[in-house]
Amino acid sequence: MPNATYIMLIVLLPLLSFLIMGLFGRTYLKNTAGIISTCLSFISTCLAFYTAYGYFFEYGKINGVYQKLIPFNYLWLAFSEGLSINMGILLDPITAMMLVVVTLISLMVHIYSLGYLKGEERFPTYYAFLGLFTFSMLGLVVASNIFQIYIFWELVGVSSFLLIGYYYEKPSAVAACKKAFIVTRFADLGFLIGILVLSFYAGTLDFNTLIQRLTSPESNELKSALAASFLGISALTWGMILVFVGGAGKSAMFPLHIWLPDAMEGPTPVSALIHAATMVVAGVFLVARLFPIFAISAPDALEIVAYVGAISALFAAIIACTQTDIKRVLAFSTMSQIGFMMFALGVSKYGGEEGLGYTASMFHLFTHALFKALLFLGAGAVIHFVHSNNMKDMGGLRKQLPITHFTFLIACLAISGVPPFAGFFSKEEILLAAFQHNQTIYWMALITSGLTAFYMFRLYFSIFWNKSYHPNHQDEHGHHGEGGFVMMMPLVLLSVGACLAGFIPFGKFVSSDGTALVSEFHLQFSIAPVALGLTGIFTALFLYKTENDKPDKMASSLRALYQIAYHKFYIDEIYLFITQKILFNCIGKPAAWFDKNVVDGLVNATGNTTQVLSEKIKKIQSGKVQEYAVYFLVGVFGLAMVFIYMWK
Amino acid sequence: MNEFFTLMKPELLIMAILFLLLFIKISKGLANDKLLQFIQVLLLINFVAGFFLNAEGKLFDSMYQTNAMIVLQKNILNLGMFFISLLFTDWFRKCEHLSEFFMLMLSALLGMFYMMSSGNLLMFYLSLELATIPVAAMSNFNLDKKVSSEAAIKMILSSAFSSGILLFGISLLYGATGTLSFTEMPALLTSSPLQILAFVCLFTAFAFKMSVVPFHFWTADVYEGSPVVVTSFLSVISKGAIAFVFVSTLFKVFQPLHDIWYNMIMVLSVMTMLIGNLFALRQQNIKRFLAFSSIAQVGFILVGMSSNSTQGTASIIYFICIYIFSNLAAFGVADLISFFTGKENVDDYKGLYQTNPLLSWVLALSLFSLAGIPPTAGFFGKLFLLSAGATTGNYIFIGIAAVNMIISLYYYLRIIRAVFMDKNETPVEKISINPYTKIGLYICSAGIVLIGLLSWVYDYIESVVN
Amino acid sequence: MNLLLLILIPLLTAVAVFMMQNNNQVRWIAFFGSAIQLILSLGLYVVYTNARNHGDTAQMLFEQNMPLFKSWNINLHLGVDGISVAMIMLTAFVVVAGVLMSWKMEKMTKEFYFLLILLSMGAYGFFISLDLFVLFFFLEIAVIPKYLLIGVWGSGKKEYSANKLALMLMTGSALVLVGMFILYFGGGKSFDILQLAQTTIPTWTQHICFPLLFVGFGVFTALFPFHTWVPDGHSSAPTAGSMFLAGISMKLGGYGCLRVATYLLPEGAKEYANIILLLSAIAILYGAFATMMQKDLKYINAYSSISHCGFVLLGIGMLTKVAITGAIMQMVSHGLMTALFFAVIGIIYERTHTRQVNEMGGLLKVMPFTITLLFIVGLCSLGLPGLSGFVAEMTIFVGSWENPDTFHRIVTVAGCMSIVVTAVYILRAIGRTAMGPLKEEYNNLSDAAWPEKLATIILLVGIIAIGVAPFWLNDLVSPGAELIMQKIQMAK
Amino acid sequence: MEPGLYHLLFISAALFFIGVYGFLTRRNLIAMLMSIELILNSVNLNFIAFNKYVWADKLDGLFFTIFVIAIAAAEAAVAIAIIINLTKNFQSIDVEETEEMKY
Repeated sequence: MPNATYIMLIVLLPLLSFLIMGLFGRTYLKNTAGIISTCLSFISTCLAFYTAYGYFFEYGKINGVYQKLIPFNYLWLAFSEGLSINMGILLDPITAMMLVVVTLISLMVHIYSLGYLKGEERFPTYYAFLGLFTFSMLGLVVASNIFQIYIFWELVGVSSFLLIGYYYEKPSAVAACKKAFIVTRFADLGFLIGILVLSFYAGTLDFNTLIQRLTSPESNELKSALAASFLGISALTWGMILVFVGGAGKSAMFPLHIWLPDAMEGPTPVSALIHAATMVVAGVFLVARLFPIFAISAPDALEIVAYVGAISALFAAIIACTQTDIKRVLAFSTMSQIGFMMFALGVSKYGGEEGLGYTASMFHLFTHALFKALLFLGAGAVIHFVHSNNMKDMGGLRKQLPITHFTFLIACLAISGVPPFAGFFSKEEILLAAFQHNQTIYWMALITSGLTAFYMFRLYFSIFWNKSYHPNHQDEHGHHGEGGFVMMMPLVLLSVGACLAGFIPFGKFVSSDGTALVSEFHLQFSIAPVALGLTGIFTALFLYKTENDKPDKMASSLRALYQIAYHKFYIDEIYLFITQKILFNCIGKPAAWFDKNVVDGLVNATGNTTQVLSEKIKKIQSGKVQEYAVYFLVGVFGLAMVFIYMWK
Repeated sequence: MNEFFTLMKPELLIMAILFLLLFIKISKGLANDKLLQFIQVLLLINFVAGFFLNAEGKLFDSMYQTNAMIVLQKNILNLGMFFISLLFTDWFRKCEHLSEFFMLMLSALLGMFYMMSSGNLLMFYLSLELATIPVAAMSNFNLDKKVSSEAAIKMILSSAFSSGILLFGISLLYGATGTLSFTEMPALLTSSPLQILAFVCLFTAFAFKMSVVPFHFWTADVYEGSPVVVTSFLSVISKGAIAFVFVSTLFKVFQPLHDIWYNMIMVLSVMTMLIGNLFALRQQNIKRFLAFSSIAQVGFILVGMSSNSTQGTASIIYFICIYIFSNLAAFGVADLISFFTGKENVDDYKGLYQTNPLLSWVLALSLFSLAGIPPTAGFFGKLFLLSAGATTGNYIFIGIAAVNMIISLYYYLRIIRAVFMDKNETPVEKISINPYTKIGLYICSAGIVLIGLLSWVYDYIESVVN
Repeated sequence: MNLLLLILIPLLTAVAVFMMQNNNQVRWIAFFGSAIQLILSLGLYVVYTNARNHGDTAQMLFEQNMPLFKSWNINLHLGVDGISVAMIMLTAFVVVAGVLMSWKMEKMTKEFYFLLILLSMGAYGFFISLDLFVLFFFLEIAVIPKYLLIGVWGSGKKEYSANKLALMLMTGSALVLVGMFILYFGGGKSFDILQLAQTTIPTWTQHICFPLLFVGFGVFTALFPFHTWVPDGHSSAPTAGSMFLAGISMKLGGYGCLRVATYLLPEGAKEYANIILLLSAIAILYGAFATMMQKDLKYINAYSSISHCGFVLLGIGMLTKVAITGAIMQMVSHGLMTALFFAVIGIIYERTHTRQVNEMGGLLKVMPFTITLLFIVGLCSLGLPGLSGFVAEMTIFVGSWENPDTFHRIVTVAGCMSIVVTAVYILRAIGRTAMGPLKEEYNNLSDAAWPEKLATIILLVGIIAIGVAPFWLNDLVSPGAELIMQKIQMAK
Repeated sequence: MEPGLYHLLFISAALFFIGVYGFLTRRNLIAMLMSIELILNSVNLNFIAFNKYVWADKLDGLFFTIFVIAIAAAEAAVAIAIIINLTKNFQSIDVEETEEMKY
């Protein structure tokens, strides 16, 4: 059996790091913060590896099926008989995999940041936030309860917010962190309502029970969930779609992706950790977690997942070709790759060979985490060196940054799907799954993978080749080389991962139903994507290897398309219009006006009316004693008349 | 003969004091200081003596009657008198004709006592006049002030007019029933038109004395013009006495006409509260302000009166008792300020707290009590009145009363605001309060806080009424 | 445990404060008094849970019944159940924090603390009394000190705000008064809540009484459209005043709506539940949208209080056990949160002398402690897990969703939507205040002083205690909610 | 024709209203006082008439009349004293002089 304490320690050590840094960091641990946090992270990583090893090779498998184990479960908040939020640990293949990924990347980022952020004033705070993020992300992956996932989902969101806003004095960073938070929050609204819908019909929030109740065809819960419908779609499908909305928001799927490029305002290691490797795949993880329900009971919802994924993948790839900020290129690439994972899930079925897409998606998630983190950290090294995010300020850096250059190249090859790097294997499986189940998506994916290779190498060549590097103007002092051991070690480690991860027989460990899935390698099938990838690479080589005006010419010849893509299809503007014009001007302002003038006005009017009335009637107190007598008489006779004649 | 002394003890005590004062006056006279101390002691003795040797019974062929409740009421008024003698020490010391003033005041009180004990309309009329006419003379006591004379003339003319109407009513009632005795009356009442007319005339006389709208017009002018002592005497002692009589007369003598007077009281109560409040909203002169506020208070008393139950009676007595404390405290403060600085406007009270914290707190307490804000006793008083009124099930009526409580709160808060919040370049200067007044203010404040919280006070009153 | 202590200690503290001559003595006495009260209330929690764990199943514990006004059948009937214990703890936390936050109050210190403590006495009394009359007594005690606190120590258009607050709250209590009388005469001449709960109150009485009581208490809880005292009142009040106002007084209303209106008049509650839901949904969204347009930090928090208190009423109106539990938790949570928010605003205002978010910026740099708290409280307000707001709101949502019909669904979704709007305005406010470039003139601002730190940490402890471990609060209040629900289910 | 109850009542009613009219219209304070005397006298007439024609066996009415006369005198005495003070200070006995306090 798994050791619950160890798993809890995996989760809680980063929290400990957060608490120590948050409470004492600023005053007592100014210099040692990074080391302490890194150590804690290291322990956590070791435990994660230990746990994953134990799960996959020792106790996880019973009768050839990987079990969903619950080594720990604590009643956190009981709503009613069935409904309760439990804080628990659910250990299954994807959890084990994610534990490794998250702790590993987190450790890398911890180490890398020691160099990258050296000398920062808020160094401990940074590590505190990293700890918080790691804690929340780990909590998310071990969640045994859909509400638990939601809780950590939100925590992940807030740590992302804090880290994006790390450079809080930069207005753009402030705007970006707010945007990230609000957009994902909006998506979480869907998630929340989805949870409510599911919990209402299933009568539980526990994953295992939930999945069991909503997938077995004879269960009453499933029947009622399918019977109830809204706008012609069953309640269950609604629920799953809404949950997916949450996932799409966090994973930056179209059209909720707008926060991701802006999120690059955060420190680059953070982008590597959160906005490339871990947090943004939370959506994929969520869909995978609920995959049986999607696949068995709500195929319509799964189809939506597939199309959203595919569209996002293509859409992001097109935009990525035009961006000039390296981190933004990487951000769109991330979005595109997550699109891959999404639609891989979307085209998958449950169980056996049919579940290839599921395995492929998780596989890609795994490999992507490695090479995308590598890319970001490499980009970080570059940015650290040139103090700019813009490709135009770079070029010819291969001499100055040899290790970075080499690892970056590996990562680019991996993401482009060139064999035998990691990306090749996972992408291959995804394409195969798509090919088997949905041709439309397959073709979209194929184009995307070609574009991926192109824009990645556009990036690569622009940074490391193209023009020769001129150490520019003022920051002569900035020539501190590649950033030393702490920054290079993660790059090297990750590049090793990016090279070798593809050879892991992933299907043996992770599959939709827990049984081993042996994926065959189809040579004839992989010709097309690899060829496309190579075409992309060579196009980039042709265009960007040396400094020339070919790219500009191409841009001008495809002017309209280029402009649209460059402006990210104007999605941001649409959002801006909706929020600024509609939300603020059409709802917010009228509400505030209404409150100030109508509601408050009524209250004041009551007061004023009384005052005015009081002023109006003051004349009757005329000060004339004879008039008083008149009123007196009127009173007497009035009363007499009324009571003698009327009020009997 | 023994019975005579025990039953009529309160009146006899007052008369004794009266004669003592007369004797002192005609013999040699005393300096104001000494005289005042003497009077204060006498009034204290008078109040304390009220608790001993009481009896129930009737005298003079039921012309005079007394029981525990009436004794209690008289004691409450005695207490009020004692407070007046304490609180207005400064004014009294300066008063040129102190003993005359007290003689007038005490004879008015004597009239009220007889009024409370009267068992016959003739007796009632006589005592009513005895309770009214001296007050008119007292109103004129600021002899050199025109407003004082104006107040007095308004008072005497209005009350004479009202007693004319009263007498007219009594005569009709006599014609219709053939009796003037309270004990014989109820059996003879049949609510024929003549009796209703007669009753209305009688009713309005009470209403006039209690300043119920629309018979209230004299109140504000008289209160404003008279010396503060007279105003407080009028608004507290006189109003209390007439309320006591009104309740027992309505509940006992005119019980057969309950349907009629219930409706009358309801209508008049609503009008009284509304008009009183609406007028009070705008007042600048603190005395006039208190006059209108006391009119509004009368509206609440009427709510309690509409209950037609012993609980109603008890809550009215309770309320009046509290009202004496709170209103006298307010008038005491107003008098101090007006006596030392001549300022009577609400605006002059701005920034009072900066210079006179004690006065401010006392004023605030009394105003909160008048507004019915806990933990002051006024809260309980008002709530029991409303509660008694609610026994009839007329909740709309109670609702209107509740709304009026809010309006009244608004103007009480206006004073509070002036005292505590508003800034003033030239606030009222620091007033040195003489010990007697101080004691009076302290007692009043303590009463305001404690009467409500010490629930046995109400229970005692209730037990006496039963 | 003798519940009278809960009233007597503040009373004695208030008297002692009034007797003191020196400002320093005043502060310390007020602090000690409120600290003792805090310890007492925590002790109450321990004793209470202990008694429950030992199988004491009485509806109310530590009951005390002393006749007060015999002929009216008014008794000083005290007793607590889980709901009251929770509210008492809330009060104790906020009071201590409020006392500490006013440490630097130099203007009429004695009077200030006197009123503050008096106010807290009203709240304590309100929460422990089981007699409607006594309850009403304490309810009103808690109003007038606020008027003075705002009017004398406030800022801005304080007189207007104070007046509005006092009059609107008094209007509310006048409605309560009338409702109370109808209940009294309709329910066998008793003000006793437990007795009234036993008697069958005629349907028509319930139908008349319920709106009176609910709206009456609702005014305190910023029931739409009777909420306009909230923004003005809160923004004009001194820091401790705002903390009390939002943290405690608004909860008086919620508690009254629940304990008096809903519990005693279940038929009425059922009759009007939909209207309540509609109004509270409007309050939630409308409050949130109105908040978006505010520029003054206090106004932001005040309007957001309208929105958050809408959740309380929403939870009550849903008439399910979970939702009612959530409503109570929301009361506690919002009480702590908003008090902390006002405390933080107070700290900032004291240093920058402005509350306009546009005039600030980058304050994180100079006041890290305070602004960190601002972040935490803002995140709590927008319902971040791990802080109290999340737990309460989620409980309400889950409870609300138990009603299967479309109307309830729409209302619930409307309520849920506010979490996005909340995020928008909170982040706007925080972004403008804490982040961005720091202005020249704020370069030398100091961070919070020790009393302020202590105050905020006390509140923060409460927030986190609920957020991280909500089960204890849930266990505490849900039996009470259960009882209320039983009444509702029994009603036609 | 022997004058009966109704004749007397009619006269007294007339007297009453004359008195009221006088009170309401006279500008002279003394005249107003006199009007009040008229009212009181009408009441006296009432009492006597009732006593004689309706309740001849009881003497209450007659006694009442005597007391009313006495009280009226007392009232007039105080009223005139006040008026004298007013005249002394302000040289006027016009009721319109007493309209300072209002509203």
